[in-house]
Amino acid sequence: MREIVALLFFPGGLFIMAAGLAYEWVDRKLLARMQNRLGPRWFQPLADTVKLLIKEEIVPEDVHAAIFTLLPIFALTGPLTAALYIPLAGFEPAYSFSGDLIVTIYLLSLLTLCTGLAGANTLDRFSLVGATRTLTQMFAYEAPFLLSLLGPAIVTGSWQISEIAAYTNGSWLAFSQPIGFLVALIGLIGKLEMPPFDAPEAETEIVAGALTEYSGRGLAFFHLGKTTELVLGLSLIAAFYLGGVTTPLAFFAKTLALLFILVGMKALVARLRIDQTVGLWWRYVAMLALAQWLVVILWRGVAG
Amino acid sequence: MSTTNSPLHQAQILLEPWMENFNQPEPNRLDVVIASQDLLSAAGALETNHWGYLAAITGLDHGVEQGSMEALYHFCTGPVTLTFRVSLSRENPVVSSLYEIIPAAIVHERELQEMFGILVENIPDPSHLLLPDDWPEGVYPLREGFDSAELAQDYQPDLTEKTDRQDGCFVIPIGPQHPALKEPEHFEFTVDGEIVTGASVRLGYAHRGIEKATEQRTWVQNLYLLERICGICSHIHATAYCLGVEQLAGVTVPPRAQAIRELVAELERIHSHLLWFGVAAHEAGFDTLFMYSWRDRETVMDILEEISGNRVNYSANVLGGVKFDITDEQKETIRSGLNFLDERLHHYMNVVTKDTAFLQRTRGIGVMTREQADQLGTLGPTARASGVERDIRVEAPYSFYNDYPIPMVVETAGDLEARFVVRLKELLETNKTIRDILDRMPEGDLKTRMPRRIKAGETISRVEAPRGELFYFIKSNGSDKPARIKVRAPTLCNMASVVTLAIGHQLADIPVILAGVDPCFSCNDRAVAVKPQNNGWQIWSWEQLRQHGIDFYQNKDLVKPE
Amino acid sequence: MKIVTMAGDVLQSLFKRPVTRQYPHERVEPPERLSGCLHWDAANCTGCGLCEKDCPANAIELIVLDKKEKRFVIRYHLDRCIFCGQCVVSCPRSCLDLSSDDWELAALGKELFTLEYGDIADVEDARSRILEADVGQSARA
Amino acid sequence: MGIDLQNTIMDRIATWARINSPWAIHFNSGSCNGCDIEILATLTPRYDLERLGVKLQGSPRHADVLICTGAVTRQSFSRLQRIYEQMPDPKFVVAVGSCALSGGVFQGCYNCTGGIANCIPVDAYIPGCPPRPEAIIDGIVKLLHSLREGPDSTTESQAETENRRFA
Repeated sequence: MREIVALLFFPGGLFIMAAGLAYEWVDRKLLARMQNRLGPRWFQPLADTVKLLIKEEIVPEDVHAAIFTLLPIFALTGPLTAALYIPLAGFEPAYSFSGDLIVTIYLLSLLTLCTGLAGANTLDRFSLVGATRTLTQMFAYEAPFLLSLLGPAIVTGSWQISEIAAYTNGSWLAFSQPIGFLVALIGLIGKLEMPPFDAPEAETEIVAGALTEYSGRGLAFFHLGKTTELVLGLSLIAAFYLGGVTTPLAFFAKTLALLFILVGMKALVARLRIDQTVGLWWRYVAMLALAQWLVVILWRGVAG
Repeated sequence: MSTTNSPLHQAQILLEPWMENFNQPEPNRLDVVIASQDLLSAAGALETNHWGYLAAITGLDHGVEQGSMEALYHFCTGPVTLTFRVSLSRENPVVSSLYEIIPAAIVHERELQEMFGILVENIPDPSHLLLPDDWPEGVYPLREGFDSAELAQDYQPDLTEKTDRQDGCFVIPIGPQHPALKEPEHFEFTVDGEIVTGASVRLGYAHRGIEKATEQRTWVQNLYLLERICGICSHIHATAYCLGVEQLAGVTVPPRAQAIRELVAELERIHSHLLWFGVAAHEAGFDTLFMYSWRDRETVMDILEEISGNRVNYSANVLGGVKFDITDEQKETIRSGLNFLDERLHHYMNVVTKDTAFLQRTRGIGVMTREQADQLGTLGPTARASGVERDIRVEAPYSFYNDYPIPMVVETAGDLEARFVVRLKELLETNKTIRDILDRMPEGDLKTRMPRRIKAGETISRVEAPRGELFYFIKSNGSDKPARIKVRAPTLCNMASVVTLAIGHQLADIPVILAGVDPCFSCNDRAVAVKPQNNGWQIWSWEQLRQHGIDFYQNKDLVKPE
Repeated sequence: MKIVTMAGDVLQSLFKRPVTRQYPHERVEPPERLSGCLHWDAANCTGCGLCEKDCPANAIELIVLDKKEKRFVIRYHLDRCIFCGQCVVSCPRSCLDLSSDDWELAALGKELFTLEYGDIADVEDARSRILEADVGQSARA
Repeated sequence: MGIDLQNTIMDRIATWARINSPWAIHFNSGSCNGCDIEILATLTPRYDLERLGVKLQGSPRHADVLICTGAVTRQSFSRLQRIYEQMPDPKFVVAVGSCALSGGVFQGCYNCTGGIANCIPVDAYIPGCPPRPEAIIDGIVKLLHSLREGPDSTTESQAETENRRFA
């Protein structure tokens, strides 16, 4: 019984999707307000999703139809599964085992991988360029993002999310490991392909990137996957760096504060070209993350 | 007069060996009759002495009875226009291409060729510039006797999918429907990874056939037809037309009407530049800037709607004057709007010159040197950002620009940043001029009587549209309908630079470079469409492209052999 | 060199009311000179036909039923009209006006875009004449 | 009975979602740009169509509403049809501006085929040259309204306006 609830309602399934839609609304509304606009109504993301689900789904010619249909499902499965291992809304993770941090990080990458494959599967030229860019960007942000999440793990001495969360509860690692925190935050923007790192789906260059050919249900799944991942990412960073998310209040306050920063970046910074993105990640951010990592290891060596 | 005469006098001396005949229909114009075999040498003489630039080529069909056609090559410098008149037989019209001497001539020549059936020898790319791909052979829309109804009858749209994939190259199509283009044009960029190695343009999606249509409508009706060549610079098209027609009719427009015309033209410039500013920011992926600049643009849209009743096609002009007056109350509204805009413009100037992330997308991108700008025949702010001093409002003040002068704004860097800066600075100057007009607006009538039939004659009207020089050639044969109206919009001349600049850049830079010249395809095609002439680069052929790629970049890696 | 030059704007907007006008729930009076749907005042019309002649988009058809009795019908094609106001300028008796409050003209069908102004009986008359002319034409064809 | 009820509820939800999330795509078939900038203006802060759920999409595959301007030049005729075909069902077409309705000022030009309706089926017409952004919103609202109520209701209210003009 507990399993069914965990899988279908909380924290997996319904809850995380609803939270995703709610956070998407906050995201869009905040952005609109920052641009001096009114912005969407509260049910907008829900209406968008429902509409996409009931719309005709066109499978273009010349694509592998099975892959085309299955990829969106895999893309959504990744984040939904990851939701089971991440502390959400003030509750302990539903499942936990030693090393689940690594599994979660891989699960979170599934969406990006599927997007890339989806783009490569269609013969549309915008999709192909989008897929190339998506995967290029993934190689750029994935390493620093991983390093930044490992910082707290090293301090804790565990690879288990619940243990790390318990250790960081109350202690704000954002102050002791500021670089790691920043890298994690920027990494999340890259992961979600949000502006300014939205070159993979830059509308003015390549229409909608890898997902140009998707319509209806497939698009809805990718969309849901992304919003879900937004909540998971925010929650993970809040748990690791902002002193834990053990109460619902702390969870919402901290994740929304992080979202505010994300939206601020979105509103204030112009899009980077893909070469600039990659350059930035490897030349600066990865180096910084490594430096932070070394500091943490040395400090542990000296102290412990 | 001496300033006007000396360049023309100079030209007369230069052209002495080939000149068969000449006359000076207006003080600032010189018509020179040149035999078609001498065309190249005569144009070469001008070019080697750096006399002016080729502004347009107009075709004229004198009809079956006379059995002759004429090609008019208009060269401009400062306020004067020099026209080569080349007579051709109607049965076998042939001229040689000026491409070797003036690369920018190719668009004009291709237009001449497809619209009149004048064979241009040695033209590098003889394909259609504006007309659809499935246009019937041997039908030339601007020749006399062309019947559009006949054409429409047996028109069957060609619905087969056209594949534009090149062997061995990866081609990114942009357009005709693409988020980066609000207008339908088709670009193809060949990319190697993210680097653009080749580019081509297909114009003509917005070609409507306006130039032909002008010949079937009355002088009054044409005013509105021409105003709708372009929705962004509508007023300036109508003004250019009015100035020309009034010149032909020998009518003087009351000073207050002229002041109002200039006022609306400058307000339109604000609207156009702010619009461009927002769109360019959007192309660069800076949506917040887009939203704010369009929010501020609403200020000027409100002003225009209040004074004219329309937000976009203001219909401010009538032949012989303007439709509406500016009340004192409206003057106040305009002043307060300008104060707000001044403040915002300074802020935007700060953003485009200081914002690091934005500068990464603009500084040093799409650099066009002075020489390139000159050679490619660019006009308007695009040319001025590269240090080419070309602004009709200053060089050849028309209407009321003598009384309310405006300074020329020139930048030298030639990159995208300079194009932003030039336009914003121009707006600050524009605001000053508008205030000047409001302060010293003359009293008087709003219009004079215009005859319904216009005296026979030819005239040229040049004005500075927001995007550069707009060129009108108007010919009347004394009836209530024009005999020929030729429109050359600035974008036609500027498109060439996009294709050239694109090569070697990142794919991501293309939309911004494209936006950087502020292309207006409706002008282009429409205008082009409007008349036979103007449009643009339908394309550079691959040969041309390669040639330019090699010339300008000298980097063989970037230009793939076919 | 700054990273966030727009920060001031963005923060201000967050705490201000957005500039958005919530049309259609919130309406702002359109300007007095707005060019909307064409209105015709039959009383002064002399049937000179200048409006029809000068219209650049063939939006106005003046049907003269009886010039002496001043029986005119104006058939106005809203879908062709470009709201330029040339007819208003051309009309020597100022019978025409582009209304400033009749501008929400969108419709789901095109048939609503042909408006006929005039006395109801005259309109009927004009319609039947046009119908006859059409029948006559097709009969000849 | 149960199935009927279920169907009604599903229909209601579907209609609700459709009305509240009309993603749009914009195609210029050879207009003067006037309408196009006004369409773009409806997305900017003053009018902000996002409050009605409208989002401008770049790919026809993502769109529900095709907002179309221009007199359909011969060169863009087949492109327009192809874009329409690429859109998934259900789809709607809004023609904006006099040219899109009838050819407007370009009637009789040799390269114009005259009006969107000659090329693809149109669901709503917005006259104007160009229509004000408010008028464009008005047209979109009327289209959405007709989705909720069925087409008849809107026609009735239109007929009333009509009578007013007659009087």
